Amino acid sequence: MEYKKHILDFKVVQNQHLGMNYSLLMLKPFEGEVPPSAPGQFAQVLVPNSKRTFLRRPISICNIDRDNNQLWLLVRRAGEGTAALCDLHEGDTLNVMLPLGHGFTLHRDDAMLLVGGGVGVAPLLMLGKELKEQGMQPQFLLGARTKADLLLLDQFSTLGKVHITTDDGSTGVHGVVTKHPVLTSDNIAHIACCGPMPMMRAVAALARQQGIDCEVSLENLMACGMGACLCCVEDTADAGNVCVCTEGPVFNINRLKWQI
Amino acid sequence: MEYKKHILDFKVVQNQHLGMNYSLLMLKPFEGEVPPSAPGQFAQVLVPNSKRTFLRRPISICNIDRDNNQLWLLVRRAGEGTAALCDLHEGDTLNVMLPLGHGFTLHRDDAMLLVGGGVGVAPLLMLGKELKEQGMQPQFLLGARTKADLLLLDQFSTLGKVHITTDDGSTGVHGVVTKHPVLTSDNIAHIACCGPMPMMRAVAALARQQGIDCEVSLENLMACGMGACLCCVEDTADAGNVCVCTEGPVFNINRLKWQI
Amino acid sequence: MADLSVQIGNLKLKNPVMTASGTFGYGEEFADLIDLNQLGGIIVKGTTRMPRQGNPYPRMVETPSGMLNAVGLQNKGVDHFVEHIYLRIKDLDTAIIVNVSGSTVDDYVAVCERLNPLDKVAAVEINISCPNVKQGGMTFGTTCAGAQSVVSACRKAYDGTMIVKLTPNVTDVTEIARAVQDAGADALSLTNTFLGMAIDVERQVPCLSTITGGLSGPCIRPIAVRMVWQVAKTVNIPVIGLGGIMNGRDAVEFMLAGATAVQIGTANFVDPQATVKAIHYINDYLNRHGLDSATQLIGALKT
Amino acid sequence: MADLSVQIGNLKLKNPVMTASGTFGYGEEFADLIDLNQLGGIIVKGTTRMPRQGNPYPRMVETPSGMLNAVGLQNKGVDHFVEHIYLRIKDLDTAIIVNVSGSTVDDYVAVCERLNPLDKVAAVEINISCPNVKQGGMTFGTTCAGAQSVVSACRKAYDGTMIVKLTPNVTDVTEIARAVQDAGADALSLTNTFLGMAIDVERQVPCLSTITGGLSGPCIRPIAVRMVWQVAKTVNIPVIGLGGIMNGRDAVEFMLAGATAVQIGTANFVDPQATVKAIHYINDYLNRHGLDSATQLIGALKT
Repeated sequence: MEYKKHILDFKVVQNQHLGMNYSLLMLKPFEGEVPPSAPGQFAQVLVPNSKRTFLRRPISICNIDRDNNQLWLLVRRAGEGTAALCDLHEGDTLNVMLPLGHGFTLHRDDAMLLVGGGVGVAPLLMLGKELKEQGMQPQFLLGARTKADLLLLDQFSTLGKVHITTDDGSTGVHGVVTKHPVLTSDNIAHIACCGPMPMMRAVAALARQQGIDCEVSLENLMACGMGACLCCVEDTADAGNVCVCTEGPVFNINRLKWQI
Repeated sequence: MEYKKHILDFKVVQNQHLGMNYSLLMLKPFEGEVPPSAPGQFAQVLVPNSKRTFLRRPISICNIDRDNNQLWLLVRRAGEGTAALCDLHEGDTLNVMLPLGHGFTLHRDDAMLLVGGGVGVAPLLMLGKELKEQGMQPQFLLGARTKADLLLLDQFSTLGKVHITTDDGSTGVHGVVTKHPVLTSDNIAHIACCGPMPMMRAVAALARQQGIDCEVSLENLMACGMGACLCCVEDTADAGNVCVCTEGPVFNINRLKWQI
Repeated sequence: MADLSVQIGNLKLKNPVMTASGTFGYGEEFADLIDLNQLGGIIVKGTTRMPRQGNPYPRMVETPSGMLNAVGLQNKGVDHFVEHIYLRIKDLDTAIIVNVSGSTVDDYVAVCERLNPLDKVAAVEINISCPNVKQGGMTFGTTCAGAQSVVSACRKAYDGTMIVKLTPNVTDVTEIARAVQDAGADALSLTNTFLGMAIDVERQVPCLSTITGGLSGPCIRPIAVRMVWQVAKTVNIPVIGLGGIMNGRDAVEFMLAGATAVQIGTANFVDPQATVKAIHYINDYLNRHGLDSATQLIGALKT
Repeated sequence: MADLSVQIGNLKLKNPVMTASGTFGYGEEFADLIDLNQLGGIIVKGTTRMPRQGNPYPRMVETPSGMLNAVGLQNKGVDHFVEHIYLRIKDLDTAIIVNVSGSTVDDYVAVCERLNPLDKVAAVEINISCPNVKQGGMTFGTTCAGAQSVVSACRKAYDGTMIVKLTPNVTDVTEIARAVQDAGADALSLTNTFLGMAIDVERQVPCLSTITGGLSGPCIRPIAVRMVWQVAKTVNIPVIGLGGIMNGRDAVEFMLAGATAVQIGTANFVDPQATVKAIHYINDYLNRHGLDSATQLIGALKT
């Protein structure tokens, strides 16, 4: 199903700072409803308040709160553009284009594990919510550097069982996500993964080894976000260079030419 | 007397919106005192929150409130840079270089008329305050389009007699400032003028005709504000092209080659 | 409502605003967001004789008020265009112009020949200025002889309106412009991107897989405006201005400098509705200045 | 503390960061804000044989991430420099380099001869690339023959380190660079500004009194980095990189591309302390990367 793209002005209803480096932006359109979107799709955000940011910034859709007509975007303070987004004030206006790209496959069984790391947990919240609403029982495996870096844990806990790893062992299993036994347990048939590239590669490698179906969400640098500039290409086994912004950002690992 | 230039970060203590198009920014340095400055000198402000503003913006010093260690800048919403300044929030940080240029001559008599229009009234507040503190009795002639466009009237009223003209006659004398009889009254020996170019030219023409000593504050487009780029030049009778940022912004009209 | 139409050779555009090649796909990508029929023209992606995979990732880096790209003419080739894409877009009520690229003169000619019979292709734009291919492209566009060799050959192969897209990476763009006019071009478009480079200083590697790429965006607009102004004074054929046009004001700037029409490129990545907004701006501008035709803007700069 | 010194011909700079001509006056304007003795060098304003009033106002317009200027070499002439300014700045503990401009070869030679005996002038920078004068300037810098005519003549007139400043407004900057090296230059600096233009669309007039001017600022940095990279691979003499350097990161970018030293220009208008901040950044960068000399950055790009 293809959702229509929209460009809308949103008002910053709340900017919830999560630790030093993350902001959860809760946005409400000035007019109309937040456009229908699928889990794993993303938005292109025009940064209004940064001197040195020219292009839009692609940000995963974290959640659409239909009760309050809000779009949630989780932003990590990485460069100047995202830092400016993290510094937005309540009441500020943000121009957002959405929804873009193709999201995660919704499997109609209870054997789905959603694996996220860092800011990559964002689209998994929407995916988990959707699965739960459709009667499935998703599980989550969330990795972070420390306990303090685990994001949206309260939200995830309402959606299904949450497994945790931390690099420093401050909570959950000590180590990276691939150390967690849930990844290799018998009842996991599908993995949806979003996080830093080393994590996604490690998860993909394990999935391939175990014969588990696995999708990952790529973050290739992009300009337009809508298939026009052909900058964000990923080399695929079946079609050569394809745009991550339109064919992805979510890819089944079988399409990728990753050396894993 | 030459004051040392400083570059300092200031905190926006208050952004007082004056009508739709003006903001009075009250700024406090994060460290130390507002540097000593003379009436008519200006500041170069780095606009932190505008996508399309590259250079600093020169803004007249409106007032230095020593009791509260505050620098006041009056900003008119003209282009994108000044609009961004008008939209600053309290608590925001502003990088300001000051003081720059040469200000108005302080005449030690009571025959000084300070003529201002629009945002050009800004430096006249500091000049009037300085004159009053030194025991003089300055008079003010302030012009505006309408009554609502008269800025800082309460402040000026505490410093001396205020004469007013408005283009629409909503208060004071109906018409431009040169229509006001005070300009040609016997007891005016010196004029300090700052406002839109047509106003300054008209005042300069009248002053020359009446043989009144007159200084005007120029607003030539500038890049550096400190005599390095040589962009803001004004052609002078005595020295050819000189930098408005260092030799001015205040010039005696006798130096200018204006056809008046 | 002012008359927005302008004339490029035999081609009448309903308004001066087109999309630049390689920044607007085949238009379809933007159909959710704007009415494509409102555009003066769509210049579709650089099309080559054979399919091309383009350059490896990374192909893009943001720069101050602009971006570098090194796409390298990724496209499915002219046959795919004719057999599939053309059929999908040919009934749009806007001028469909195909950007033609190649590595050899024969390549250009082959693409022109394949496009020549197509009724609904309003014009071709011969791209002798792509900085991101190893052979051909910009190397044709930096000498008068190279430019003429491509343009003369294409002139024989294509009967309709032929626009030639010039590179700014030259000492004297008027010299190339004159040579291209003499070789039979109906119009010129300029500028293509500027050859640039950026480095990831922490990793000490180039930001692009190809080391250098093409710089576009408002950063280079002042240079592009200057070149359009110089060329428009030199040649007798229409000039189409592009290079960092972000909005209607910028479009008018190019027209005042001498452009008959404009192309909006990189701006489509920042604001996919930039083209239609620019058209509205031009209409408002004409009304505000008491003008009744967009043609009155062409070269109207007072110097 | 890493060793920041670099060598330009016979001239040793204490660090690679200099100020670009025409953006830093004679240094005195900045003395309240930075310690001038910390700089690698100060390249003073373009100096001509006779005093020049420069071009009429307006001379400047802000552009996206940059600015156009048309100052036109306003200066009081070489005699005034030697008799007044030199005496005030000669005892600074930094390399004082004089930018030499002219309309004819004789003009350049006359200035070089006047500067040749001055002990405390560390080098001259021959400016064959100013876009804002009607005669000479850039017209010398856009052909190999023109560039060589000036550089050969200056070489005979000046015994010390001679840097030649190149224009980017050429098809192949490596060709000019090679010619200038062959004519006896000890080092090259590039790039000067790009010829550009901007229009006040409401008034329909050029923003500059001279219609066109020189574009500088971070907008053009990707083009300048590319040219430095090309030239550094081509010549055997040191290259000094400039063009839109705003901070230490940008300075390192130019050095990785092949520059031995850098000049900071337009950034001085935005942050008058940009030079000293860049020096600190380079020192920190070297420490962070486990390097002990700034010379290890020169051309260290991994391709």
